[in-house]
Amino acid sequence: MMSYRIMLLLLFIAVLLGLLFVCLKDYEPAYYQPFLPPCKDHLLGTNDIGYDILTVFLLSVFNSFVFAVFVSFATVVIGTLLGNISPFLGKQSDFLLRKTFDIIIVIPNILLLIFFSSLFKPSMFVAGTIIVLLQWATVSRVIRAKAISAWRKGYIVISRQMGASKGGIFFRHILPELMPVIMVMFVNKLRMALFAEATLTFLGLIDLSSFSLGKMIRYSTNFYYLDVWWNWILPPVFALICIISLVNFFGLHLEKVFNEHIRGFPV
Amino acid sequence: ACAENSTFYDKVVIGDTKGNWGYPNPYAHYPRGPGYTRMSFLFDSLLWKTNDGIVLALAEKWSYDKRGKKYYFKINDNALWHDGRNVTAEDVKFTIEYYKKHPYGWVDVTDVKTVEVIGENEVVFHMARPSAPFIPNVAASMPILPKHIWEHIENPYNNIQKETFIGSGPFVFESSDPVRGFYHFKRNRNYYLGEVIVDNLIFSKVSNPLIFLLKNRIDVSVIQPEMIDILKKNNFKIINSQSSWMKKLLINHNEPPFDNKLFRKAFYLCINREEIVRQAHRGFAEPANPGMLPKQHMYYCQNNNMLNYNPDIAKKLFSELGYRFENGVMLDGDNKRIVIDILVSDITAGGEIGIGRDAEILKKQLEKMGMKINLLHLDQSIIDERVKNRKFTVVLTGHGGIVGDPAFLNRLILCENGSSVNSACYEKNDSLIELLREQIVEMDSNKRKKILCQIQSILSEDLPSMPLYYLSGYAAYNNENSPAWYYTKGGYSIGIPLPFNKMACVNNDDKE
Amino acid sequence: MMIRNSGLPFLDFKTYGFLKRLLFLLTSYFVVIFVLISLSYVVVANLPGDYYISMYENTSTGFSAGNADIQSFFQKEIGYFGYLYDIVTFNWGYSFLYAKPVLQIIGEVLPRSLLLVVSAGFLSLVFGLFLGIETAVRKSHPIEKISVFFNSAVDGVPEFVVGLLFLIIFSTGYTPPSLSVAEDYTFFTIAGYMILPVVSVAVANIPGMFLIARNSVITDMVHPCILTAKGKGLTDFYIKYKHLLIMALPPVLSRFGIRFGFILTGALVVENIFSFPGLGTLFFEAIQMRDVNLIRGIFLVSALFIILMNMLADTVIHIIYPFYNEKRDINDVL
Amino acid sequence: MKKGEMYNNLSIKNLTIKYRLKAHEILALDNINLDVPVGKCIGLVGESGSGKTTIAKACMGFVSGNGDVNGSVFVKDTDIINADKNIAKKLRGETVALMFQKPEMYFHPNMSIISQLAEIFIKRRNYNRNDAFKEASEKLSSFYIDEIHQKLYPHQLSGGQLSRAMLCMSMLLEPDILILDEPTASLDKRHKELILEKIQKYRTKSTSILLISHDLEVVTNICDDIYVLYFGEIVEKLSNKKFCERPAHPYTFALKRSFPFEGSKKQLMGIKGDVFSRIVHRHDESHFQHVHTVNVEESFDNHSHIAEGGCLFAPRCPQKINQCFYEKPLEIAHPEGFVKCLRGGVVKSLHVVGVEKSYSTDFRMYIPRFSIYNGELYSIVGETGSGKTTFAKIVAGIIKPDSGDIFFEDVKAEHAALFSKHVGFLPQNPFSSVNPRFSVGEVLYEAFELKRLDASEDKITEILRSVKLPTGSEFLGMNVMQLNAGSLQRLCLARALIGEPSILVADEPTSSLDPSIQAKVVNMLQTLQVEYGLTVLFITHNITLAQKISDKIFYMSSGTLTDDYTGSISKCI
Ligand SMILES: Nc1ncnc2c1ncn2[C@@H]1O[C@H](COP(=O)(O)OP(=O)(O)OP(=O)(O)O)[C@@H](O)[C@H]1O
Ligand SMILES: Nc1ncnc2c1ncn2[C@@H]1O[C@H](COP(=O)(O)OP(=O)(O)OP(=O)(O)O)[C@@H](O)[C@H]1O
Ligand SMILES: [Mg+2]
Ligand SMILES: [Mg+2]
Repeated sequence: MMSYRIMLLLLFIAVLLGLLFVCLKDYEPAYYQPFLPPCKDHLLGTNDIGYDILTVFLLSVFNSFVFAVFVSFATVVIGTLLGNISPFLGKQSDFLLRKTFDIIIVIPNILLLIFFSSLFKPSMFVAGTIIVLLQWATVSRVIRAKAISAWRKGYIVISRQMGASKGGIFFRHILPELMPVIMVMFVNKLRMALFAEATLTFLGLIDLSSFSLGKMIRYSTNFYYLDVWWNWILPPVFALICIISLVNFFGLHLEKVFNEHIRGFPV
Repeated sequence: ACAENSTFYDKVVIGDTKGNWGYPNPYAHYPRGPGYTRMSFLFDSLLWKTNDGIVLALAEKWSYDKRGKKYYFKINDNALWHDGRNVTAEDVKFTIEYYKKHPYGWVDVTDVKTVEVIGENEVVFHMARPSAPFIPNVAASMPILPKHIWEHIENPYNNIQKETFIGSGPFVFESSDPVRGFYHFKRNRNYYLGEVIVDNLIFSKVSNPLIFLLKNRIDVSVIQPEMIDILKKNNFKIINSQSSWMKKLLINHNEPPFDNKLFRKAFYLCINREEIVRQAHRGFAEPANPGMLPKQHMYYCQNNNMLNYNPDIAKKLFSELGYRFENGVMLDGDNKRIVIDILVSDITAGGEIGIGRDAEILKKQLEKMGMKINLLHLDQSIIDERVKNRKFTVVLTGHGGIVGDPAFLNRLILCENGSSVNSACYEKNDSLIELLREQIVEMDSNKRKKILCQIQSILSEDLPSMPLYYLSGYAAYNNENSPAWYYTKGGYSIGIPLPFNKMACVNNDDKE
Repeated sequence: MMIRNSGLPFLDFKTYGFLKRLLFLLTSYFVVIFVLISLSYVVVANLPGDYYISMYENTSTGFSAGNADIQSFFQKEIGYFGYLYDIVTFNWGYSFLYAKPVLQIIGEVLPRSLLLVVSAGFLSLVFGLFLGIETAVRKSHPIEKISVFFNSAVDGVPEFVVGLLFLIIFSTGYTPPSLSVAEDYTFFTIAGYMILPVVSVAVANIPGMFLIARNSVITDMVHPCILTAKGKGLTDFYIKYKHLLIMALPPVLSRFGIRFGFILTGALVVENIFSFPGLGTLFFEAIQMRDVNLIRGIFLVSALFIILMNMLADTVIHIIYPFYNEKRDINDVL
Repeated sequence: MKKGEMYNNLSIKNLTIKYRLKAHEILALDNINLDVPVGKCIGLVGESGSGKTTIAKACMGFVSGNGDVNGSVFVKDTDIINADKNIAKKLRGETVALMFQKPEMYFHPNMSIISQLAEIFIKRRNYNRNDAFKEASEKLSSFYIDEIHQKLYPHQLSGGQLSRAMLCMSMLLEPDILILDEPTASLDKRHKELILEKIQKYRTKSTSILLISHDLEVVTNICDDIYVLYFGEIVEKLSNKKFCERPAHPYTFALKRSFPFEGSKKQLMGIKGDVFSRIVHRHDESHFQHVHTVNVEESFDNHSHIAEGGCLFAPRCPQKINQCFYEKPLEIAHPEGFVKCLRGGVVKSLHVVGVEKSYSTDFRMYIPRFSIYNGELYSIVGETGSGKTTFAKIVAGIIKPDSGDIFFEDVKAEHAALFSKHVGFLPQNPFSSVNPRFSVGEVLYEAFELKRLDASEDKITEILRSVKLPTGSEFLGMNVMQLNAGSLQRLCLARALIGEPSILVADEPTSSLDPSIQAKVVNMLQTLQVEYGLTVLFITHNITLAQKISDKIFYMSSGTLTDDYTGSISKCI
């Protein structure tokens, strides 16, 4: 858990620095001579277009992280809403909804994204929206299953028997019960969004005009043959791995906290 | 007979990052340089282009009348199809007729009226009109088809039966798997032009040519300029082409404000081509001439009107046009900010997707002037379609084919049948149209050069499209394991800037 | 109910229930497939550009545009119902790009992709389950801690990153082979070429499966029935790989079904890195060149494949435990 | 093993199990010693949470992952707790088998019932699949589970079916030691009998059974010896006979009283107070670790401590004395077992020997022997004029008997003060037993004064509250005649309870009251009996009422007292 804290701190610092850059400096970094090796002025050297890699890196971390938070938040909100709707609307709509999950889940996301991006290279925002549209179903599916098993619990049956309204039960009992799952889903989707952004940008499926880790990796790997591994290719790769691990550990931590009182002791 | 002193290569592997270029017959290859190249190893044309200029191929002798109305070719008696039959004049006649019936994307035979067979191995082409580019673009490009095979083929498109790969070229088709980017050709033992010194020629898809070259998995490949040093250190031979590929801004001339010549000029002056070359290509490119033709081109004319980056003049011009600059924001007469949408395609040399830094820099340069630039990255096909339907303001795009016969200027400027999708469709300057029509039928190369000089200066004045930079190709090959590949001056066929000229594999010393 | 009592005396009602649920599942899959077919039609029909433009127009060759002959050859539109009919009759059209029927070309490429996806998928499933069970029962053993830490750290790291790291590692010594250079297919050449892509995809997916499996096993491990099993005097191995497994498997499998789409996605990307001539490479090309039939074909095949995997997972779940989905039914809640 | 001692199939020695929790530990078992001899059926009873299941599991060698175990459990001379894992594995199922308490949880949810049985044959007996299933099917059928249900999954079976299947499973390999944890909990009467028969039959010369049940009827039906578990400690071991007749320990006694034996019509009353668990913890770092109990109402932060070494049952015990809180009771052995009680078991609140009283009207009453144990409620019914009130008055010390002795808690009552200390008297007619000029307060003050106690406000409030009367000064100032009959009787009750007498003698306290008030007063009596351990001698004509509330009913007939009135009640009352 120690390493987890340290990583959390690092991410925090990186995002903060990114924010600082966004606020203070011109959003677009200045041009220097391309492919400068690391030196005093450019701690990580410069890239093919002459940007300071450190600046680009911090901006990328910031952008990717913000993107991931946006996507995961939207996914979880939509997923939670739709995942909870069936107990209110009835059997037919539940059936429809479940079929919708099934369909969305089996659609090969990447293929559809390739379709979309062949119509237009989507900006990060649009790509995020598409990801949300393709991903809410998995959240909904889990949330729905949990919600339904929550609705079956004894105390809710009794509440209903005592005449509580569905809405009231939802806010008093179901939502708090789902909260841990929602949090865990949020963390999962955060990771998924980071993953998706990096992968899609790497494939060149997202508009490359804003900074992101995927873009950095994509550009840098074009120059794999140069001596840029250590200062250009690996920083974003490791940053990505670190952020994802961090998110995982955070999720693990959450799960542990939430599950402690639920889980029994091993026999 | 001289095979002893020339080296013989058992297997030469040509690496390629894209891989699939279609099947190697005229109707199934991709109508791009590498596709044509693969086909060209199997199919010979009447003539061919090497660094010695136009050389003989299937034609043993050729001549034409000065007015450009008639061409005479004598077919090489020794020329055989891969299946052992003789190549005859009938085949040539058949080929032209077949291409007329089923147009072949690479070669435009509409200028040929008829083909007359005058002897067993002699043909005369009767032209509908004189055509300056006939020799390089048709005679030295057109793969001759074996009549006995193709006459039975109703629909040539997508026909990939094994016999459609039978040609008369230095190599015989063995197998191909475009999905894997894999093509395997075998030596033609009975090649009429001399000994083929490569036994197995293989085109193969590789993810990173550098590593594969260094590991000797492939013997030759097109490379990125930065790889040169590493490869040189490892005793690879590096070759490069002249500027052969152009990135440019395509303008919609129907759309204000770009319908105004002065505006275009001012706009062009805002663009620092040097910086684009320096930052986006690290110097491995050449700033383009507003007259379109690169310096090395045979018909290039020195031009003083280079329209180099000059924001001050640009500002002055803009002010004359009624634009104002306030706090670094460029406003038009109605006090509205100038907003320009640029469609961006990341296409780069060889039709591949590049890294696409140009747009980034361009945007920055233009925004420095106070315009607002919206970049719209789009798939190439969509850009093509939008350009075709003239649904754009400015497009950042590029194309090759600028080393060949300057006939391409017509396709890139005029808007008529046969124009490229990259055409500027600029038909507002009648004298330009006139000159273009003239240059293409002018058979005298000195006179033609004069016309082209005029054309180039008009182009730098009118700026129908805005050339940004030229790219050159680089390739590396293993000196020991592969023949000496070379970039053909002016490109082979219609100007393909690739090092894979099939004549590099033919030892034609013993012909003399 | 009627059938159970009268119509089909040869079916005992457990089998009957099983068949009924299976039938339901199949019909719902049928609906899914139908929607996907329609989707593929609509999306592809609205793709801007077409094969003719991509192939012949953006060239500097001066090909006469507007040649009705070629255009009409390449721009056949069959309409929605024609399309449906063709799909159902397995006449999936013709790939202009590869000059072969779509099904044939997919048939050539699919085995390679399948080998990649399925072997990576099953590797991750089996490894994940095995590791999950073994570590879950060894709570607070150092191995457990290390594997949980490591797997949590790398879970969700994109395949392409794993692939890239492999490339770095191996480009110094052993060259990542490209399947294209091979002239022949033998078991060893294929295995040699497959190994890095497969390992990349598998490595990227094992942690996820591991964590899911472990989570599931940990919850199930405290289920009282495990105590019963011990009380019967059964061996640890049997308890782990029968009782624990069949309890942990249904949720794990249903997650696997969902994840399979991701594995496929990852495989496409890895194909890209390793120049692996699989469905992904084919699809990119098809999209770029607007080879409409091939696009549809690949889309449908991958979707069908995902469906098939889901179906397989569901069926296995049904066989293991016929009432898995029943417990998630909404009927009691309404 | 000494000669002559019976061979024990199962023998628990000094077993202590603690469950570790986050902040504290739960002491589930504290130094348990328990033997299950060959051929015997041993019962284990105790309240919920007393640790029965923990013992049962420990006998299989199972201790929860968070449990710390000390001591040993010998299964046929092998210490299954400390033995090698493989040896323990061999013993399970084959030598010792456990029927788990909640079958619906302990079956594998994803396997059909029959396959869960058959796999035992396959894995332990190397049967082939078909034989195993056939055999399992036969066995299940013999436990009244038909073939259709055998193939179902646990969630499709009813509780009773599952518990039968679980029982069948535990008997499958015919282990020598069978531990049954609530085997009959969810069975109907018919199946219960059938199953009990099966269990009875299972017990042979070589096998022995440890039966855990809340169903005392079942325990008394089939067990030879019974252990009583309280809070992880065995407080009493006794034979079946003694259990039926008169258990010694107040806990056993109370437990028994709480159980609805067949034929009993008495209203059920639980044991006073509640247990939650026995926890070991320290409040902060500076504190010593200590053991104490926590009640349901109490939180872990706010709980009552019992002094180290006191009797665990003391806080709930009706007959506790100060000593109980600090002295650990030792085993007091008797031929049929032992009891752990400082007072040697339930004390006799009242013991009457040879009391004789004659009136000039030819009425003669002679009671050779009569005793009431602490906390019991006895009723005396009988014809009018048979001498009930006389007896009551003698006990209350109002009338002096001609001869004979009266003992209160084994102390001979020689002077009046002892009577008034030990006995509260509730007369028949409330109206005539209070001074009509008195106010409520005055009635109570008088009683306090008489008993030589300080009548503080608190005490009066408390006493009024215990009989559920208002406590305001308004009420205290009310004239007693303004009260209704029920309130007045309760006031009388309160008056009788002043000074905490151990026996309440109630002479037809309800006869002059309407049914509703009568019910309330009677309920109150019972509550007091449970809460304060009040021993009650209840005199009434209403036999139905007596049956509802009494532990025992005596019949008075012309001066003689017989207890055979209860002939129709089951043998164990
Ligand atoms: N794993 C555990 N962790 C913590 N406390 C436990 C655990 N198992 C049992 N306990 C506690 O130990 C005590 C004894 O439990 P046990 O299950 O043996 O009771 P029991 O006598 O069988 O009760 P019942 O009659 O209700 O079955 C209880 O206070 C219970 O809360
Ligand atoms: N989910 C189910 N699926 C199929 N059969 C079921 C299901 N639940 C119960 N049954 C069957 O229905 C019958 C009645 O079950 P139920 O649980 O109502 O019995 P019960 O009267 O409560 O019995 P018990 O006293 O044993 O608890 C049983 O035969 C049982 O096998
Ligand atoms: Mg229990
Ligand atoms: Mg029931």
